[in-house]
Amino acid sequence: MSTDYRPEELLAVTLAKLIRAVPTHHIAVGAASPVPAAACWLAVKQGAPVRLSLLHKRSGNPFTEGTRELFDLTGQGRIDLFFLGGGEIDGQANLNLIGTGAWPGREVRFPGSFGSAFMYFMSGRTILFREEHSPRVLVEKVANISAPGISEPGVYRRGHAQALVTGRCVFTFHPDRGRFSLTSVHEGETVESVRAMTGFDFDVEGEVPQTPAPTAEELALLRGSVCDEMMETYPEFCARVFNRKLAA
Amino acid sequence: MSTDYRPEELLAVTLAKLIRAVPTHHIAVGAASPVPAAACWLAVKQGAPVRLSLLHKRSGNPFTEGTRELFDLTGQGRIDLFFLGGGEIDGQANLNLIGTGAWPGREVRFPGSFGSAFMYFMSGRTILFREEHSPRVLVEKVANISAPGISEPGVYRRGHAQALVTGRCVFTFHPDRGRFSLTSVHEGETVESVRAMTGFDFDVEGEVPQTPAPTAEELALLRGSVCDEMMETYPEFCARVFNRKLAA
Amino acid sequence: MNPTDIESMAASVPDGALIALPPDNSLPSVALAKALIRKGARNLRLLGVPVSGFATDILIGAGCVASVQTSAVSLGEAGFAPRFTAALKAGTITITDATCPAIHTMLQAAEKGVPFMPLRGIIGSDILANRPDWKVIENPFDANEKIVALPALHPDIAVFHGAMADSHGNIYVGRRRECGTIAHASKRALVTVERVVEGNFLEDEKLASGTINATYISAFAIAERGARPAALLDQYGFDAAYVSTYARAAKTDGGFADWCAEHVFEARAEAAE
Amino acid sequence: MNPTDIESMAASVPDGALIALPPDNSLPSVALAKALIRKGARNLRLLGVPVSGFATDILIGAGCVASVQTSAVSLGEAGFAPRFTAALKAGTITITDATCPAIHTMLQAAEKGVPFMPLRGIIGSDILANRPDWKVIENPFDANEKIVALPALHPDIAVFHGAMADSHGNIYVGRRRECGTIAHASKRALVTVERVVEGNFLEDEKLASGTINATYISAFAIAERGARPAALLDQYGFDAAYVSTYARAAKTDGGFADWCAEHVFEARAEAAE
Repeated sequence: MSTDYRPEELLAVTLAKLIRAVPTHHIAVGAASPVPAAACWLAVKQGAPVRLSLLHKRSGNPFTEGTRELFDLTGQGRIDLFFLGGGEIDGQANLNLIGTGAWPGREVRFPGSFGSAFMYFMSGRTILFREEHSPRVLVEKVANISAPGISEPGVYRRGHAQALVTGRCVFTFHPDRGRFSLTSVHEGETVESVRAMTGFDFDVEGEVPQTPAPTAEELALLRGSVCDEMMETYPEFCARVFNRKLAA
Repeated sequence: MSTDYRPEELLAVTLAKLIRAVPTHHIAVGAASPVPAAACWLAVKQGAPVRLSLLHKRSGNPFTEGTRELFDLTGQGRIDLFFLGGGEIDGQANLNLIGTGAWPGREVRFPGSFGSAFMYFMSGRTILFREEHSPRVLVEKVANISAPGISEPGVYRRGHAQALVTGRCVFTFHPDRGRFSLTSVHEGETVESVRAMTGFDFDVEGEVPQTPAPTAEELALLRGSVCDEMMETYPEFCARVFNRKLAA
Repeated sequence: MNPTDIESMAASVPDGALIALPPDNSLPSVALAKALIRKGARNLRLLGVPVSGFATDILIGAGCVASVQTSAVSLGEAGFAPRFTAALKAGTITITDATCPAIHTMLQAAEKGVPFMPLRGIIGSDILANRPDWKVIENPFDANEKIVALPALHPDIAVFHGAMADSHGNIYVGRRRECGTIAHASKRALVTVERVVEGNFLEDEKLASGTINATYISAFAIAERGARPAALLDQYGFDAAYVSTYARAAKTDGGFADWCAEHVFEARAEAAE
Repeated sequence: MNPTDIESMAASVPDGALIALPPDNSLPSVALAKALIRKGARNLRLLGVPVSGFATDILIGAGCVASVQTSAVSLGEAGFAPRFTAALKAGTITITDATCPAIHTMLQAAEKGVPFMPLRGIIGSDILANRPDWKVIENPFDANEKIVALPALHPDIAVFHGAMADSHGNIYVGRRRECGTIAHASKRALVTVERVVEGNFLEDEKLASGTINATYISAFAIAERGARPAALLDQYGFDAAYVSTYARAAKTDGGFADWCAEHVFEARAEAAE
């Protein structure tokens, strides 16, 4: 069984479980997020009554007020879940999409914060997703904070990170103490191997289980109806992961 | 000559002169304002390079952002001239569109302020227009201020009343001293007859001329191409004043 | 999303709800106003966006309304709104006066999820003097300027009439985009439409720009000529005769009662036969 | 209003102007960006609404740009913007970072004619720490809440590409209505279009909702496929091959110069023949 799925499939299945763990009415998914998009479609195909707003859907794009509408919608409290990543992510769930070195990224400049400095506060919750799990990405303290993981009293904040999913494990975030705990490790990883590759300190509570492998049903959905939905927006991802190509 | 024109034609011609007296790029004209609308069209037909936004034009209504757009446009400083009236107007150019008696119009309730409490501040200038010229309308002090004629320092104000045109005369407003002066009296009126019918005190500087009667050219334009433009929006006005009826 | 019945839609409106209504030039659902009268709605708090017209006057006449927040109440060419005027005189309703852009601004604040928005003007008006819920603050970028801060306004229910709904519950309102802002700002949106058509307006480039996404729509019901006597885009015009007949009848309590019996109750009973 | 020539339009842009540009998914006028390069524009201050893409990168590469205010600079699937990255490293441009809704909000404040608007979020981010022009104020309706106040932003010139213009200078942008906000907020709007058609879009109910009124448009010029490589509504798609060719070429100064000679100068010379 262990080689029967691709890493992206494990990640999509894992994200879908996090989606379904909390009542979720509406998810927005940004550009360049094929794995989160696959996870959302999987949750839908598994029967979760979720509305998906896929920001870069070419035909039938959900927004008719321009790019502003996503942020307004989130301000209104209508987005229960958003996905964010980061060039750096630290142990307090701070995100750095700006760059390393002195402001504004004198060492390595990343593209920029996009809407993260708003979405991270105003979405019902956020799932952090970054496949690369290395001390370079998961740092003790980000060089520059694009969006903070927690906020001081007096700052309106609707939600926080629910979890951080990487290519090696799943962390749960605890906004009350501003720290991650290790929830599960993917096949082939251990608490120690994760610790060695993580720049920040995190909590371990008891025995840490292995992240469950995708079931045959989950894989069938992913490779079937989920892939169908994703072909238009993410043709390269579908070709690479699901080995499906658009008819010429 | 004196009976060759209707009162509305004199008023339209008089308003058109006030429009053309100041460089004017863009005028917005509200509902139920056929005389100001006629004046605007007359100025256009006389060659003034003015854009007209007629708020209640049925076909080709200029706004595509809903009713908000007029106020945004005015906030941007793009409306040079607006017309306002009032159930009561006082000597400081305060307008009352709310009602008489205690707030909110315990004696006689008028429809309400509409956008006056914003437009009067943010338009480049305002021409006040009210055909009825009586002590009931032109009062010493309005019972309730919908929109003030002048503002204290520290309140952003782009413009003030340029003039008040009534069925009897033309007043000029002086925001520096917060008072009207009598500019001209219509045929058949005198300074004394105007004073007798005006509830507020106003200034008289030297000899007050008669409001010039419409010229033959002005009347030809009004009854011709101006009427053509107004038929769709103001059919009753065109029938009554210009004796022109829509083809059945 | 499937259409609901207009009477069920009216039944879902609780007494006392804060209901946002566009005026007679911007797609009011007169059909739902009539259904609310038939249902016997009580103590509604109406918000005119930004002014109030025919639908507000008939709801007041039928005793459904406790208060109105608006920038004006008028039947346009047909003059003063008779039931509003009578109820205000009788003291059976209260009015909270605003000014048009202030109502838009309070809804835009709700639309953006901010607690307030500033607006210029207003200072020196008795409207402000009678709005303890509006505040004058210092412009944070210029200590010499005073400016009004308006609180976000979240209506319980947005009510309007669209030209059509699609299979997904998207609503086409064309250029009357302020209906979108009302829907965005409100907790629920109840919408009547002329008809339901197959497909997805969001996939049609020409329709998409005049479409309100189903995300904001709680329910929709078919009501043919549901804006009447108001106009519906290029589909039907303003029915001035209907309004002036109403304006004459509604000058008295009895005249309104007769009008209401004929145009709100009998018309429905006939349609239901 | 008659169309102007795109080179004259570019000539009307003064060096140092603050220019608002929509990103690659929202009707950028790449055609006008190329004309600005040909004209030798200098010291432009670019504003990404709310992010920056291809047009920004080529303007930077050609030495036209002094500064960029934006929420991100990226070529999307094609990765980092190479000329932006190189210029930032070389210190030949400065960047002022924002976050997407903050840029929308600053433009909306300009659109409404208010000096500022509040926005939630942002506090605790180093973006705020590096924006002395943004202020944290007390929510006037809740002394326990701190909130960011953003100043109104009035670009000198809005630049975008519409699908078509009509005889009156109204511009059709369909659902990409943010172009309207940019035009409303800016002192001038310079627009390229695919074509000019007879008539008045405001009189066509289906087109009106996706139309920007000529009131806001200073000039328009015809530029076929003027958004390319960006997509134009349902008319043509994103040209990923064009962008990845560019991204490879523009990794070096020389590669960019060659690309620019071929795609900005020669292409125009051929078209003019």
